[in-house]
Parts: sequence; C-alpha cells; structure tokens
Amino acid sequence: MAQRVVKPKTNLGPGFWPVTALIAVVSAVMVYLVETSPLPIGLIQAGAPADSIDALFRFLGAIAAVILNIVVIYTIYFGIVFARPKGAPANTIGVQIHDAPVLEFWWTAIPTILVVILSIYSVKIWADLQNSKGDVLTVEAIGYQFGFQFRYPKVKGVLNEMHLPLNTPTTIHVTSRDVIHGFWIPELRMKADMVPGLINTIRVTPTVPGTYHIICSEFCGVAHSVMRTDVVIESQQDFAKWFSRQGGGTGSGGGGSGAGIAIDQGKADVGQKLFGQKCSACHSVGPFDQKQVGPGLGKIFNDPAHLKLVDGDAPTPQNVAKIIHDGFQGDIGVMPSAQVNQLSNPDIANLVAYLASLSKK
Amino acid sequence: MAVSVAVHGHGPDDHGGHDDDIIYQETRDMRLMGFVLFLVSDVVLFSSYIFAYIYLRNSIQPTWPPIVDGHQLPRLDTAFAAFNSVVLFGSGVTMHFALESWKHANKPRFNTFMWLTIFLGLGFLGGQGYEYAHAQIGGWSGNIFGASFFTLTGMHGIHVFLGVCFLFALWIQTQRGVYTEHRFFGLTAGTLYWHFVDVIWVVLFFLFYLW
Amino acid sequence: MATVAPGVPTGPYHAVLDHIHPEPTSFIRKYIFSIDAKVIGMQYFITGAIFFVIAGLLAEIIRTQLLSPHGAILSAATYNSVYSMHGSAMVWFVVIPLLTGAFGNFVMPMQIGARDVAFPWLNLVAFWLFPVAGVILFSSFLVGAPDAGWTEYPPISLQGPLGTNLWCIAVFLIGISSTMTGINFMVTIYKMRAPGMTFTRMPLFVWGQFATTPLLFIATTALGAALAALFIERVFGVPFYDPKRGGSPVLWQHMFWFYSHPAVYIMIIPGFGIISEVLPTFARKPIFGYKMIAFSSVAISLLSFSVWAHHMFTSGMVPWLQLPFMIITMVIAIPTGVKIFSWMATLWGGSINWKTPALYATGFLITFTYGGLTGFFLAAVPADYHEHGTYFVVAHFHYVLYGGSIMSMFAGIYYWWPKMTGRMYNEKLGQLQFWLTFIGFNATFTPMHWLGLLGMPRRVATYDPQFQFWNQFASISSYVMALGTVLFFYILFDSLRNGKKAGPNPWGARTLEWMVSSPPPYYNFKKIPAVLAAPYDFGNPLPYLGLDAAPGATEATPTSASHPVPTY
Amino acid sequence: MDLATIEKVVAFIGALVVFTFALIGLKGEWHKKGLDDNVTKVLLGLMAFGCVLVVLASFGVLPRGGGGA
Repeated sequence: MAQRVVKPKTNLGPGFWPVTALIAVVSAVMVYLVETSPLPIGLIQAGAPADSIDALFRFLGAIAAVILNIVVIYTIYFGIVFARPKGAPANTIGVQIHDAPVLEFWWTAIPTILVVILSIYSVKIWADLQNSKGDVLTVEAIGYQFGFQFRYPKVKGVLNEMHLPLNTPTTIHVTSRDVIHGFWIPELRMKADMVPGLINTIRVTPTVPGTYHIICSEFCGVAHSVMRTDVVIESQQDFAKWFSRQGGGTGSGGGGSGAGIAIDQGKADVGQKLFGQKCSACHSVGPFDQKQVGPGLGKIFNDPAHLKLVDGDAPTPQNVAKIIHDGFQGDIGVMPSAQVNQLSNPDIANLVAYLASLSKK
Repeated sequence: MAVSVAVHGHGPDDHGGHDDDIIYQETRDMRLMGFVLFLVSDVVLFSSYIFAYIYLRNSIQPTWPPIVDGHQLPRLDTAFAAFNSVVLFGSGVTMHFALESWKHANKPRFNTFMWLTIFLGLGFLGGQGYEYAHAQIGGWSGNIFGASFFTLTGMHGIHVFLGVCFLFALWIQTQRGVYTEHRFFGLTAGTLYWHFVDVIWVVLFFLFYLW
Repeated sequence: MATVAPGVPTGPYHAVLDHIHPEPTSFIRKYIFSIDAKVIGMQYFITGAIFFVIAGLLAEIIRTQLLSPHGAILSAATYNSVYSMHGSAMVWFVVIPLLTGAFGNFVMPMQIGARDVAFPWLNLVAFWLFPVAGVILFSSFLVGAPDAGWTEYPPISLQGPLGTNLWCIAVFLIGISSTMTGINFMVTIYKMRAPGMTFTRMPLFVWGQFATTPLLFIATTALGAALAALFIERVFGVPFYDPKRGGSPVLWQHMFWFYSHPAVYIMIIPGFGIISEVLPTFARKPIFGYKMIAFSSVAISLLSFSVWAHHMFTSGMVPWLQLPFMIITMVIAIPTGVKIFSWMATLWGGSINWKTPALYATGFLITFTYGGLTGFFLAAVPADYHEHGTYFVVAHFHYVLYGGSIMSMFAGIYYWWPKMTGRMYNEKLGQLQFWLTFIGFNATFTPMHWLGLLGMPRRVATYDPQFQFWNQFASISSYVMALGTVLFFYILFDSLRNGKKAGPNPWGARTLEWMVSSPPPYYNFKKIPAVLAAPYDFGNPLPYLGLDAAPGATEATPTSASHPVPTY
Repeated sequence: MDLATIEKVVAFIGALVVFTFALIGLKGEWHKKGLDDNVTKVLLGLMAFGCVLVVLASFGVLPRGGGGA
C-alpha cells in the first residue's frame, strides 16, 4: 500500500477569525485591567521596592493574561468546532497535517522574544534592588524560635520592635540565631531568608506610614504560624523620638575597662599572628557577611553598612579594644573576654592594629 | 519474502553466526550499557560530596584546614598518600593487563595479574586504615574537614572493598569455567568498575592531599 | 501484503526477538515477584494508588484544618507532620513512581515492540523497594513523623523527630528504585526497539520516558548523597549542615534542589508523553510537530539540570548568580510553549471524539498552561522576593503537579484502562468525574494565588482571620475534588465488574500496544513487528509489518524460553 | 632518610612505572571502538594523569606550601 498523501484543507474552520478577534479584544481588555489595577489587589504599596516589583508583576500579568487567553479560548473553540458530529462514523479522521514550519517558527520566535524582554526587564529591576548607594539607615534583624529582634546603630542591645522612618533608604541585614526563618514585609514586597551563619541583605525605602506585619516565611518549627511582629513606619520626627527613647543617638564613646589600653602602640604583624591563634576560630578576616560564629572583621573600622559595634558603640579603635577586653554577652552571641582568651593589654593593642591595617586595605 | 524474514529475525545478514552468539552479543551490549550508566550515576554520587566539600571549604572557612578550638588542623600526610595512590593506580594497570591476558587466552598470566590486582587493592585498603589511624583531624564527626574527608574516602574505601570482593568472585568464576575466551562480560564489568574506583581516587587524592 | 517500502528494516534483530523469559505458572511468581514488566507496571499502579489515597486523605486533613483561622482540628505540631508527609508521599511515592514505574513499565515496552524491559530482575527489585520504602515512610507516624516540610531544610530538620531518620531512609530507597528504573528504561529504549523503529518513529510517550531517564539516574543520585549526609548528621553528629559546627544549611538546599528541580520534570515529561498519545488518537489526526515535541522534551530534560537555584533566590546566594538561574528558567518556557501550541494545533482540524481521556488531556492543556505562566512570576527574581514561601508557590506547584502530572495520569489511566483490564469504563461517569475534578481543582487552588500575594505564608497551621473566606472556599472545593477521586475508584471497580469487553483497540489508536489483545499476552508479541513509520498518520494504513494478526503471518514461537544462553 | 622521603621515592618510582604501563595499555586500547573500550580509554588516561599528580606530590610541587605530617 503506497503512502496516501492527504492534502490539508486550507480554510481554518468556521468562525476562526471572529474568535481570533474575540481573543484580541478580551486580551486588550485584560491587559488594560491588569495594567491599571493595583496588583496585588488589596495590599498596600508601602514604599520601594514595592512599586518596581508591582510594575514587574503587572507586566508579567499582562503577558500571562494574553497567553492564557490564546490557549484557553482557542482550545475551547477547537474543541467545539472540531468535535465529531453525532452520528459520524467512528473512523472519521481529521485533517492529516503534520507540520507548518512557518507557524512553528513564529510560535518559537515570539516566546523567545518575550523571554528576552522579560529577562531584561527583570534584570533591570533586580539591579535597582542591589543598589546600596544612599542608604542612610542600617538595621539588623535577627530571627529566633520564635520571634524577631532588631539592632539599630548606636542603640545598645537588641530591640523587640522595628520602626522605620519615612522616605529613608534603609538596609536591613537579616540573620538567625538557630534555624532558618524568613523575613517578609508583604507591604514592601520584600523578603529574605534568615539563615544562621549567613547575613542576607535587603533594601527598602518606606513611603507610606502605618503598622505592617513582619512575617516568618520559612518553616521554623512548631510556632512558625504565629511567628510575626510589627514594623512601624512613621515620619522621620516620630522615628527620631522613638529612636532617642531607645537610647539611640547619644553614643557612648570610649571609656569602660578597655580605656587603659595603649592602642597606638600596637603592631599589626604581631596582631596577625595572635589573630590566627585566638580569633580566627570564630571570625574571618573577610567582609562582615563572611560570618562564622562572629562576623567577618576585615572592614570593621570602615564598613559603611555597619556603623556600630555589637554593643551599639561607634567602631573606633578604643571601642574595639574595649570589646576585646571585656568580651561581649548578648542576644546575638557571646564573645569571651580577654581574661578568658589570655590576652594581655599589649596583645589587644596589637590585634586592634592588625584589624586597623586590614580596614585600610 | 524479505519482509517476513526480517520479522522472523533469521535474516540473510546473520553471517552464519550461531543464534547463541548473537543473543549473547546483544545481551552483553545491553548489560554493558546498563553498567556504564550505573557508573555514571555513581560518579554523580561522588560528585555531590565533592561539591559539598568544595562548597564548605570555600564559602565557610577562611583557612583550610579549618581552625578548631583555636588550633589549625594539620594537613594530611601527602607523602604516604602518594605512595598509597601508586598502589591503587598500579592495581588498575594490573587489572587492565589481566583482562588483556584473558582476551588472549593466556590463563596463567591472567591469574598472576588478577591476584596482583587483588593484593594491591587490599594493600591500598590497609594503607587507608593506617591513614585513618594517623590522621589528626578530629575524627569523622569533629569538624567539617573530618566530615568531608572521612565521608568521601570512606565511601571510596567501601567501593574499593566491594571491588576486591567483586574481583575475587570473578576469579572464582573464571576457575569454575563460567567465562570463555569470547564470553567474559563479567570480567569487562569488573575491570571497568576497578578503573572507575581508581579514577575516583585520582580526584580525591588531588582534593584532599594536593589542594 | 505490501511491497517492501523504502526504510523497511532487514538484518538481525535477535535480541528484541529473543529477549524473553519463560512464563511463570505459580501464583507468587506470576503476581507477586513477577519479572514481567506489565505485571510490575500494574503493581506500581496499585501500590501508587494506595499511597495516593493516603496522601490525598492527608491533603483533606490539611484543608479541613484550614477551615478555621485558628486551626480547626489539629495541633500545630501534628499539622506540620501531616503536610510534610503529604508532600513527601505525593512527590516520591505517588507521582514519580506512577509516571515512570507504572506507565513506563506497562506501556513503554509494548510501544517499542519489545517483550520486556532490558533488565527484568532489576525491574523486580526496583519495584519492591517502592512498597518497602512506602511502609517505612508511613511508619514514621509511629515515632514522630518528619515535620519540616517535604524539603526538610536543616537546621530545623536536624531538630526534627525520630521519624525524620525514617524519612531519609525511605526517600533514599525510593531514590535507588528510581535510579534502577532510569538505567533500565534508557537501555531498553536505546537497545530494544522493534526493527525499523528509528528514534523519529518512536511514539511520543516513549520519547517522554526516554527524556526522563537521565534525570532519574543522574539527579536522583545527588539526592541520595544529600539524604545520606542528613542522615549521618542526625545520627552520628557529622557536621555538614549545622552552621554552629562549620556546616552550611544552604549546602543542603543546593544538593536537594539539584535533584528536586529535575524531579519536577521527572513528574511532568512522561505526562507530556501521555498527552501526546491521547490527543492525536481522539482528534483522529497526526500529532502536530512530532519532532518539535520530541526534541523539546529532551531540551527541557537537559535544561532542568541548570536551574535548581531558582528555588533559592531568597536563601542567600551570591547575588549575581541569581541572574543566570532566572534566565535559564525562563528559557525552559520556550520548549514548553512549543509543546502547548503543538497540542492545540493537534486539536485544530480534528474530528474530536470527546471521551474522558480527551477531556483530561484538554483540561491538562489549560491548567498546565496556567501553572506554567505562574512559574514565570516565580522565575523573575524581584517578583519572587515577594512570592517565595507563600501560598502563591503552593498554588503554582499544585497547578503543575495536580493540573499537570495528575491530570495527565487520569488521562493515561482512562486511556489505557481497556488495555490493562480488557474492559471499558462507564463513559458518562468518567466525564462526570472529569468535571468534578477539573472544577474542584481550579476552585481549590486559584484562590491560593491571591492568598499568597496578600500575605499568607505557606506551611502555617493558623492564619490571619482576613483570609478565612478564601481558605474555606478552597477547602470546600477540595472536598469536590475528593468526591471526584472517590468516583474515580468507583468507576474502576465498576468497570472490573460490569465493564463491556474492550477488544484490542477500542480507541482506534495506532501505537503498537493496541495491536495486541487486551489484556496483552505474556510475551506482548509472538513475533516482533517491523515498523515503517511514526504511528500517528491516521489517514494511512498501519505502519507495521508482521503483526500477530496480520494475514499470512506464520507462527513463530519464542525461542529462548527453552534456550539457556550463558550470558555473563 | 626519614619515612616520608622513602615514601616519596617509592611513590615517584612507582608512579613512573605505572604511568608507563598505563600508556602501553592505552596504546593497546586506542584503535578499539566498543563502548567498554572507549570508557577504558578515558579511565586509563585519567589514571595516567593520577600518576602525574603523584610525581608532582613526590617532588613537593603540590600541595603549595608543602604537605606531609
């Protein structure tokens, strides 16, 4: 039996063009609706980057709406028009067509173009989110089972509430004390996992005052469902009031038991050796984010993202010496004192000199 | 009728070979392919742990070997490992020539090489035991260096041990006349496996001792 | 009988002819420890169905719990175990074994014109690991079931109850089973196709299985490594993932997703294959763009190895590394889109016979497209910052896993049911079941997109009261789905009792499995047929020579049953 | 000579021998075409590379900074 070549019908079937027109109209209406509606409906857009993420979201939504319309409406239409009529013999066959290279080219090429556009658009927004220039405030958020704590520059200890001033570009470093938590402010569309031993960074600029939830978005244990707290976004004046109530802004200078150390006589090369013996079990000499038990100390004196030490003091050599001398005991971690570490005052001076030499690099 | 001949499978292109031979050949090809795919899958197993080792080494620790309780762990004994590696690589070569001898129907030479391979394999395992006893890196569960080292080399050691058992079983089978000069898929598989184990060690040797 | 057309195979095809084993006679060797791929396939179906029912009940418990914002029935701890087990069981013990082990074993050897898979004994072992692993998994309820989600991220999984160890063992075993199946199928498809069945004449279901095999034996091994490390960390305290001891929790995520993203494609590419069989058969026309569909499966399979970190955009990677993962993820949409458009074009101009499998295939088309499009929202990194870890993700992956994998399995089961049992099912009830499932499914999961975007995180036992309405809506809709599932099993039992005899080919399909009786004979084919063309030309005569029923064919008995060849 | 030196010398000589025989084996395999032969070629080649590593180790070129307990 020779291969029977069946010539395909060329007409597209009854009502193809009206249906195509319908798809075009419905798509246009949906694109209009998507682009003009605040998406997601009912969730406040409380500042950057919510605006740019929502723009991306609407863009994605418009594309998705068009593609979904094409697939759904054509599929239903084909299903109705090409259904086998009642009473037709069971061996009725359809149009014997295998390929349509032009059609296939276009339905490969158009999605490819869309993917390229979408990638470029996403990368652009992504790049804006990475930009840290002009960040004024740096806050740290620490997750634990089951709650959040916050640390502000020049504020001693940890706070249980988070306040952010309006229109202030803010960097939030998130980490965890025990297991992985999530740090999510839906109104800002921003989220980062709080991973123990790792510091993740997000950047926001709140623009709408109000009280919003901070929600844990990674499963963290039995009370995961109720692990949440509030973030208060308020005017800069109100924030300043709150901030000074927390003891912020007063600074605490040097002093304390570390004051007697002659830090200007430290030798960096001796300090380097000491650091390897005494410190490097817990601290790397990389950037702050290269956290082991404690943070990386490579830029301790000139890290614009970390304008304070663990006790809230400014990162001056005197204050660093004080921490090495006294140790630190707090919610974020524990560092043994110089007595425990068997460090003399000259040792501390050497270490500080070493750290200072790192920061100059 | 050419068509039904093809369908029945006794075509004119049989070159007069016995059915048995052709059936054996095709079964062997399938087994060989399956065995190679198994090795590929085993490579992924090792690769995963190697990835873990590199990941831990690079992204967590500023120094390597890591510092534990204020002391930097010592490096592993490269000189001994080099010696032990040669033992294992040597066994790979002897295994290769054992198979070649079998292909050339030289049974005494096959026996010699086979036993040499097994002894070298056992020697490597002994060396590894010595190495384990002398590695001052805090044991399996002490720190991430020990964890990576003992997990990876231990897994390799298990592979070597199974390989030795495999080779021994193959040798017994050769003595019982299971294989012929033309039908020896088991030996092929054993050789491939043994080479594979050697090559994994090349990577581990580099990662743990030379890097 | 035909003249010899160009491309008619000649030459020795002994292995495909002779690779057989004697038919067992004892009950145990026939139905329990069978090495016949069809029986093993049925065993997979039955075992998978049991696990599906259990995991489905767990899902209904989840939805019942979420009727109330304060948690209707369970404590948070129990709830955590329930959803963890639901996820683990559905992924590893329902979808993957059913799509590869069950459909692959039952259909694939017949479709390539082989009598069995390449390694029947390996197949037997691979199957029996599956129920054993399943029992181990579910027995973890006795000692405290794992409670950190199916992903079991450390460090929380290091604190998990004892059942987490059993979870590791069970998933490890099912991983070994997957690996064996992958190797077995790849060799089978590569080496055992009937004479004349070139790669471009393979049925598309076989293409789907073929594209899945590398995922099975490469990606799954990586999961095995990750699981073994988690196990030894939990049991022996060997530090891999614990940050307090120098390990890295993110390491687990890399190793886990290096498997679990390809696993997503293990769960859908065979489903693509099923759809590609069902649509042309019921539209009575050739599949549109055969090569595009076949090659796009392979492309998706290969690409899927390089996108795993798109599950980790918020976990803390080097930021620039997010970009290649985002872009490759989006690129996967291109071959997927090609498939969807090709299936639509297959419907175009057809003479569509709206039977239940066709309804399911079309429903798949719509729901899977929807799920694929929400995948875009998750792939775009900035949007993912908002959506990660919320109900949006839950909605998305249920759209691809239920709306994709499970809908395609429903299509496949209705399609091949007459072949498996020799009996037809009740068509009216089948269509009713489709509409219950389709409507119930969409009503359950569509609201979850909204819930997630508005701020409902996943894996919560309680939630904000403002979300109550849509949660109740979803829960009640899920009961409709459950009703559909109950009806499904009723239809199957009803068919076994009262079903009409199906005959060898009730759908007028053209792939090789329909050329033998229903249920198929032990050897599938008395004579291995020769294949002249791809099977989808409904306008042409069947492209097979030498079928059992073909006129003028002489009997040829299987020779190797009494033919012990030493094959070491 | 201490133990480490002896080990290094033995390793060096052994590596040369094994390397030579690996190359001889590789030469024998070279013209064969089967799947097993091709895999063997790759594996023998990598094993020869392993011998190169041993030689480097025995001269202390690797690891950088010297190794050995």
